Amino acid sequence: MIFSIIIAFVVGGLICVVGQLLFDVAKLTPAHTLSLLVVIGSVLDGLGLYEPFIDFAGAGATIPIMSFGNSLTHGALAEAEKHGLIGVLTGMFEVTSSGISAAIVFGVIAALIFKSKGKVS
Amino acid sequence: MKKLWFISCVLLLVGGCSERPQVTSYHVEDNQQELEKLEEFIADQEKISEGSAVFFDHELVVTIQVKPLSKFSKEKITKSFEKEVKSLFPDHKVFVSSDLKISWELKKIIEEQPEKDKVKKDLDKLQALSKEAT
Amino acid sequence: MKNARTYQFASKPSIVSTAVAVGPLEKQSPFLPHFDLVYDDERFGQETNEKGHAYLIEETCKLAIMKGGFQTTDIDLFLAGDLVNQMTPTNFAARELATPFMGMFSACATSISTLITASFFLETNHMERILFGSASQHNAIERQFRYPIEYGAQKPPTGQWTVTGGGFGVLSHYQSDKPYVHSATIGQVVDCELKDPLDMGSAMAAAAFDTIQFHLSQNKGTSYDFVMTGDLGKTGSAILKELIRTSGVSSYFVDQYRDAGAEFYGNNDKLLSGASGAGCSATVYYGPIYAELLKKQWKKVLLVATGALLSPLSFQQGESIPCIAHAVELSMD
Amino acid sequence: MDAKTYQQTVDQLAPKRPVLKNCLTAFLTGGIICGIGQIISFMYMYFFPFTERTSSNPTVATMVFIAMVLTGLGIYKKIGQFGGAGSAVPVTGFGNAVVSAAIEHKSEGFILGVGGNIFKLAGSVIVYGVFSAFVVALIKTILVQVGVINW
Repeated sequence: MIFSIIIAFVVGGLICVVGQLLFDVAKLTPAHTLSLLVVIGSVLDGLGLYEPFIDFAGAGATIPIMSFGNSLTHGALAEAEKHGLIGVLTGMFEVTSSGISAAIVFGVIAALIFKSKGKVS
Repeated sequence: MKKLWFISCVLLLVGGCSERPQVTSYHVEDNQQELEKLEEFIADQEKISEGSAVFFDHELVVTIQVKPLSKFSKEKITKSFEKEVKSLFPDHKVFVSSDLKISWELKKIIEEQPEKDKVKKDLDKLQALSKEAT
Repeated sequence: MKNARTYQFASKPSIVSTAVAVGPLEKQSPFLPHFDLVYDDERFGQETNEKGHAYLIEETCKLAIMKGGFQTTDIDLFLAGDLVNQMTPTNFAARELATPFMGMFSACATSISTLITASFFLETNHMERILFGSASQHNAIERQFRYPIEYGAQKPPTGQWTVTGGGFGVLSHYQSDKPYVHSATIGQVVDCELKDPLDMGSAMAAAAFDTIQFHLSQNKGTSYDFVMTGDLGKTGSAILKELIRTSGVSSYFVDQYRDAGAEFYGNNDKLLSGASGAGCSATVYYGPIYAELLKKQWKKVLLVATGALLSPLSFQQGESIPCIAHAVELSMD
Repeated sequence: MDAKTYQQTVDQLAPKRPVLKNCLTAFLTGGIICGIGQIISFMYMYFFPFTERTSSNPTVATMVFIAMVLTGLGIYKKIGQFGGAGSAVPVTGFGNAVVSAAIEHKSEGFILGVGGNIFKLAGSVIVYGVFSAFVVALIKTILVQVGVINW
């Protein structure tokens, strides 16, 4: 179990280093960087590589935003396998996406309780 | 210094995993011959660190833990393992899982060594759980 | 004629009173003793950041009017601006003040562009007292130009921190015991094709150099106690120094050069390159600098406020950052 | 002034982004976030009926919840300044983008402000996630039906 945590740490950390290089060297904005990573995630799943990657790295592969692309593609592919081409469209949100629904729910809750503060430490 | 400590830690963990797999098992009908046959087979697997098995009324439920560095091909390893176990026990309904949760639950059953009815119920629950989609 | 950019005011319009207000973070500024109003709430007790921004402008203006011994009805014109969309905080403050009003936008250079315009109005002798200045409120500006306040985007070392604060003054006819506007140079828009919105100091330094160079060429032989730019920050002021050194405009000048943005928060590394915003130059110029001039500590200073004339829209459409700098020479007899 | 020579002066004098240090802090921050995620997913497996596969959903939701609390308390932006991509790339960064936009636009009301702007920053991630998933799945499905590859 400790070994799994270490692998998640190292793999997750390395993905973030790629993101940092996209920020600092390629001078991309956060929105560009994250969109790019999501697209990479869905392409990797199309090649059948992302699921083995999750088997290997656990949270190191599911926590980075790339896994969004993976789960969307995975849902579309699973449905397409059953129902053919039309499944591509209907299956997209079948498997996912707790991240999106959680973000919406918690976003509205946060708007109810919190106010923004502009202070720096 | 910190790095050195980290590297040695990793080496230790990797080294610790290269031993032969540990096997626990339980046969409800107490057929020692079948048990040994399976335990020997699991012990010979190179990419597996742990295996558990329960025999029950011509049903065989096996869970395995793939070694961390082989986990990338976990699905393939599990599939080929399942095939081989099936050919070893052709008259059994074989179920194999490499999931950590399923493995924990199976070990609980092995530890408790419950009565026939309960084993049946527990094993059914286990298989249903593992079939849940993401 | 190109020389019309620089003008010497024969009537010597004087800044008869000023007032400066800041928010809570600005307490760490070395200029703190010269701030009239220091608020503990960055929203100034208002519901929204924008309302707080308007309140800040209104209160500072009222104080500037009061310190001069006037009433709001004595003000012939209110000339001001800020950085929020359509300058609503200033517009709303003007609604409360109920004076004749004209909004001006020169980004962070509004502090000086309003003073220059006010000086021209006074030169015509038609008006007697003009209220001028500018302000900014960190949260409102940050959201306008960048991200929501709580978004965890990393700022590079060239990033600057928008000041919560405002500085306003009343300009009137010459009074011998008050600092007066000796001359001014109106800036040209300079665009060196820089595109990084997190490094505005570098972009603005070119405009500051252009204006300073022109002003010095028209006022040869004048000696200044110092030249101070508004909000180039540590990055931009280093570049301006280098530009001046290599161009040889005045080697003497480099020692006498200061930047309000770089000095504003002292040596706090967390605020990266330093302060910026329309409130940065306004609070420093009309707070500490005005006070020292009044005490005759200094006799002649050149104040150059710089502004980056971009919007989030122009940045997203891939446009570079056009910049401007306006200069005013304040003197004390 | 010539834009090229000016750019050179800026490149010389403006402080560089400390890429190496940023990468290190991004690695640490991102690694710790993923490590915490792994621990949480173990907890879901241990105490609840979730398998390795199914535990990732409640884990992601929990991480977004943590991001909400940290964002609301004003802590996440400090982590962001330290960690850079390390706190932006994990799903907590997605949560931070959504939650910070929601809090910020509360002043315009819950429908036009919160509702209309909640995906102001994170929207592009969803848009291009869905669109690329569509394209990838479409290509793969067609390839399978033509018989070039198998599922």
